[in-house]
Amino acid sequence: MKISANIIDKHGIKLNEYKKIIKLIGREPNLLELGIFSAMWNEHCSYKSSKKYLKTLPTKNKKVIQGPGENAGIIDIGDNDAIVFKIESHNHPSFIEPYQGAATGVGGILRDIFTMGARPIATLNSIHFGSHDHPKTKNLLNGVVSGIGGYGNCIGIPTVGGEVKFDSTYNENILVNAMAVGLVQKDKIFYSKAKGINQPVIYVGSKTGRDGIHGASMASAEFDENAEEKRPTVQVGDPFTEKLLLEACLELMKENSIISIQDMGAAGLTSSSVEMASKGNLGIEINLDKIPCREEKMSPYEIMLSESQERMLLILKSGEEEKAKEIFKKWNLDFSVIGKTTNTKNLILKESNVEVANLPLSSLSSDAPVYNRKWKKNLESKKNTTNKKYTSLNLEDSFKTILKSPNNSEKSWVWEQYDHTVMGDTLQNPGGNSAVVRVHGKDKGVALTVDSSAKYCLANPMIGAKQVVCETWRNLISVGSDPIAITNCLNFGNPEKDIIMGQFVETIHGISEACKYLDFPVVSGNVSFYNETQNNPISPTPTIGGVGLIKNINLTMSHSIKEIDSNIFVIGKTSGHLYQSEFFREVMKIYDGPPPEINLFNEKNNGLIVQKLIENKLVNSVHDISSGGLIIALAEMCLSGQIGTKMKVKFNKINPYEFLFGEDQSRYIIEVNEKNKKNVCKILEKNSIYYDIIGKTQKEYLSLNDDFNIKLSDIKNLNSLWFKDYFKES
Amino acid sequence: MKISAIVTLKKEVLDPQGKVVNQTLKNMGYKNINNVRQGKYFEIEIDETNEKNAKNTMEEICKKLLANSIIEDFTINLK
Amino acid sequence: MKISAIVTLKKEVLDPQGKVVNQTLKNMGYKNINNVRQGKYFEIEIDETNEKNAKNTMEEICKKLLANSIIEDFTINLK
Amino acid sequence: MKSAVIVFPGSNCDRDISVALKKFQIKNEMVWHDESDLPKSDLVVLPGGFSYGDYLRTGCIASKSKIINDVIKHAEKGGLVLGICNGFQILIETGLLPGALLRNKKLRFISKNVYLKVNNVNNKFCLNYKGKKIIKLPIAHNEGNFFAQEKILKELEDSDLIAFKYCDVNGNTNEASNPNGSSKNIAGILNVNKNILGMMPHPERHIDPVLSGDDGSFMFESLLKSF
Ligand SMILES: Nc1ncnc2c1ncn2[C@@H]1O[C@H](COP(=O)(O)OP(=O)(O)O)[C@@H](O)[C@H]1O
Ligand SMILES: [Mg+2]
Repeated sequence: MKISANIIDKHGIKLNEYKKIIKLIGREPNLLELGIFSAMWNEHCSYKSSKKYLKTLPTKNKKVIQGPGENAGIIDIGDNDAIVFKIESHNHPSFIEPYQGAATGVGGILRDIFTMGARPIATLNSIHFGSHDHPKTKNLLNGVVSGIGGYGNCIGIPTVGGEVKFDSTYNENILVNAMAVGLVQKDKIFYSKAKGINQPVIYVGSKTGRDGIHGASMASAEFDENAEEKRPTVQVGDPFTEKLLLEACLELMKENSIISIQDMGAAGLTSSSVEMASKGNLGIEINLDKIPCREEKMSPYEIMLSESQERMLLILKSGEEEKAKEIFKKWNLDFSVIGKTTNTKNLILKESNVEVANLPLSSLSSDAPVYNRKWKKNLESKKNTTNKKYTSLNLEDSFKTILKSPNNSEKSWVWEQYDHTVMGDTLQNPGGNSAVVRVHGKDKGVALTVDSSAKYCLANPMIGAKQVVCETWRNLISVGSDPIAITNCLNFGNPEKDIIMGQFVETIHGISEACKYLDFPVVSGNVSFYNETQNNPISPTPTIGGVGLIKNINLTMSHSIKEIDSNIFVIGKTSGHLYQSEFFREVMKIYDGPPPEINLFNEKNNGLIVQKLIENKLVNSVHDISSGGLIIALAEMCLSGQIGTKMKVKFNKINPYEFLFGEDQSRYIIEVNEKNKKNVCKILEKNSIYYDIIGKTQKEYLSLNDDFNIKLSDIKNLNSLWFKDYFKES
Repeated sequence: MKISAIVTLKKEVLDPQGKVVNQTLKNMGYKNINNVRQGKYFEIEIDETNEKNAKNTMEEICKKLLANSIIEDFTINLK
Repeated sequence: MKISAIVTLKKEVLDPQGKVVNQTLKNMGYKNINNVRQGKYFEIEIDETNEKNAKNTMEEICKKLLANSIIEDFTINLK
Repeated sequence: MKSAVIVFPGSNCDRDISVALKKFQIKNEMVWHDESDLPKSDLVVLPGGFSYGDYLRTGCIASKSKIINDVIKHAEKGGLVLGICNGFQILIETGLLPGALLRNKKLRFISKNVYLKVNNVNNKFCLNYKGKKIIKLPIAHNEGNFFAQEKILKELEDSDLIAFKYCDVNGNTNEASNPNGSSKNIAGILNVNKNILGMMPHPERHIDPVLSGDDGSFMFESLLKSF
């Protein structure tokens, strides 16, 4: 079959890229080979637009065992324990089929974790939807949440945290980012790099079907009006099979049989075989007749590009096949020796003993295109100066408006659909600062969080990105952990546009700067471009997933206020930045202006001091201040502890609105009992930490001076109203 | 009038439930069963006397709500 | 031979899924829909040439596995 | 005391329950569903999870497993059987306990801590709940909505076979304190001989005060005490 321009275009390959293919292989590719190139060279697999910038991220320090480049990142948490984690997007499939899209997103990221030898111990997710009144939102929200739960609950891994946001920017492009975390013995980690010639290549898991062919290319194209027809079938997830695959793989890993292992994720058999062989600088030969297929007469093209779920590729030590086969048989999974490693440095595919493809592996990986795309600096977001007459509003009403807005509502409607206590080690449930999961059988734990702030990032990608990293850090500090490292999922529009590329470049700068300063390396991640429909890109949305270590779980801190008559401190300076705040957006409907600045010096100082106060048992409860400002953070503390607070504040430099709703960064609220007050003040002063004491805890009511006095039960009702209303439940 | 619809996964799409049922039937000794597919069934009571209208409504409902054409097909039956 | 079964909840058992579909349809503007019941559909490929045998097998399977007689009824159809 | 936990493909609370049994010094053995004989045990536990993915009907396919015959024999001889969550669903599908477990009324998976009223403390599972009328345990299920015909419900009540009922913090059992739509707020039931208990809440997840509660501990202590 002659490859026409139309076919090339349908594969998402540009003409100059096609020329490069011909140059690299010295001939025209056949259709199967073209399909393989299209899978490997698309944005999702090749990182051709982002590679240049991802390289600039800080990825190493003493605790990093494995940075980016493997299925997931790994950090050392002492005593031969290591934590494996990564975040990944499943945005496009979830928009088309919310339940299955989200479910298979969870399944995919879990495989990235257990393929490294780790038992998954937790998942988290960051999900973004369009405006709540957009006609598609309700169904998408419902589908995505039940899909995430459906997969995680069934496989029996607790979903311990996440975030849910609404913004019209996601009306036609929702975001579903899933993060998974696993625990592994440091000396029992498995990698994907092939080693040795003539070693058997094994396929295990589910059968290959005609589903999701070209999913990776879909993730690399924007939606257009005809998307409806072009849509390839979405895969259906089978969490039951994944559970069997997980147990079977971990069982085999106890033996000394595996040379290397890799899940079949995006671009299925193609990318897994190419990656394993090229990392090992070897060749690989696959006999397509040996692939377990779900349907009859599947073509080599379909087999190589299928994205059927719940499959793995292994390279075994030769001679170990029978032992391995027994294990997979016990778990009722397919097991097939499909080929071998070779010294050719080529990918060779055979069908009925005929060679149907033969490509140099380098042409698919190291020689894949890398672009230095044009980018444009983002404009400063101007301040709207005429619209500042907020002081004539009512404080209490403004607070209530924010409390019951979808973005600031309490999200138990979502996380009560996730089993968050299975495995018996969840110490802090969703709803707090970070989730805390105990290391099984030990006295230590890990703190986990995932954060984003698209509103800040749109206003200023560089500051916004820094802010998200810092918020992650703050969330980890607040539960008494030592923040160790992050993973990131970078969700953007079309990188071929200079504005979008500019957002991306500035975001990377922001993340880099914050991570370097906080010694908070990036160990894994994912980039999702082309989140745009008919030229409407989403706001730049970097999602950061963070992991911290709690050496002694008895020192875990929570955000629930513990006792009456203790003192409420605000650590960090409140100067009243209202642009991009929830108050401006929800109450004033002002959407312009810059996000709050980040001062990394203060960020680190404040965080380390809070950490020290927790360690020395000088605080009762801690919460970071983020979206919504001081009053929202304080209300959350009061609700969680069922104890109120009486704020007494003198206003000179700033007004009550700026005080309550300002979103100045690097701040925490801490609760200190009378007995520790002096000591805490002394420590703060000695370390030149800015702080205010804003009041004392009291029974039942949250109040400010004579301005308002609101019963906690009213706050609770308002705060939990929105989801109930939205889904018409009493 | 009563009208019903059956929504099934498209042939190419994995049917995890059907797979497990099939396996279980094999284990129970039914050796002559080769394939099982599971789907959803909906029965609707509609205030309508014209069959064609009822069918059209049902078709609309299937497209808009009951089935996702990306992974599912549907068939309609008058009772 | 292909043979299918429809398994539905008994009338006296509450069908919350059907209720939700019904409500959603009402919200979508379908005012003439009075009642929705949801059930399961199974399609089985069986190595059998005799219709009666196939039906009997299917009936057995429904009783033993596919339907729970405490809450569900079933009907069988040849394709 | 000796116990056996049956592991089905898709069980996922098997480790949790074995941790709990060990913590309370019960000698436990894990038994694969495909075995035909149970090891000698005083207690058999069917753990929570999604056996066979909960495909078809929850607990249904597991109830056809090889080992189940021996579990039934063990129960008929008066041996203790505890089914938690998916285990409860399996017990119902085997017919060892009456009724059916339907989808939660609101059609959503529910994972949260609930209050329970301990209705019957005169059985080997609940002895130590004596005097502790209201306890707190987590639930995590999609199909926990207990359904049975009026006649059976009446029998359960008259013979005092309802072990746990969902309630609020003050012990009120009503619609507001019913998380999943269960008839009579039923969260767990016993068989006539009170040697079989099926329950939706997870006692094995609350055995440690650093978690959000440890009301599950009493059940394991009760079991231990009765031997
Ligand atoms: N934004 C990012 N930051 C750091 N590492 C990244 C980022 N995006 C991708 N990576 C790394 O690039 C590699 C390839 O990622 P990906 O294609 O998502 O893997 P997979 O094939 O498992 O889906 C991984 O090691 C991943 O951690
Ligand atoms: Mg991978």
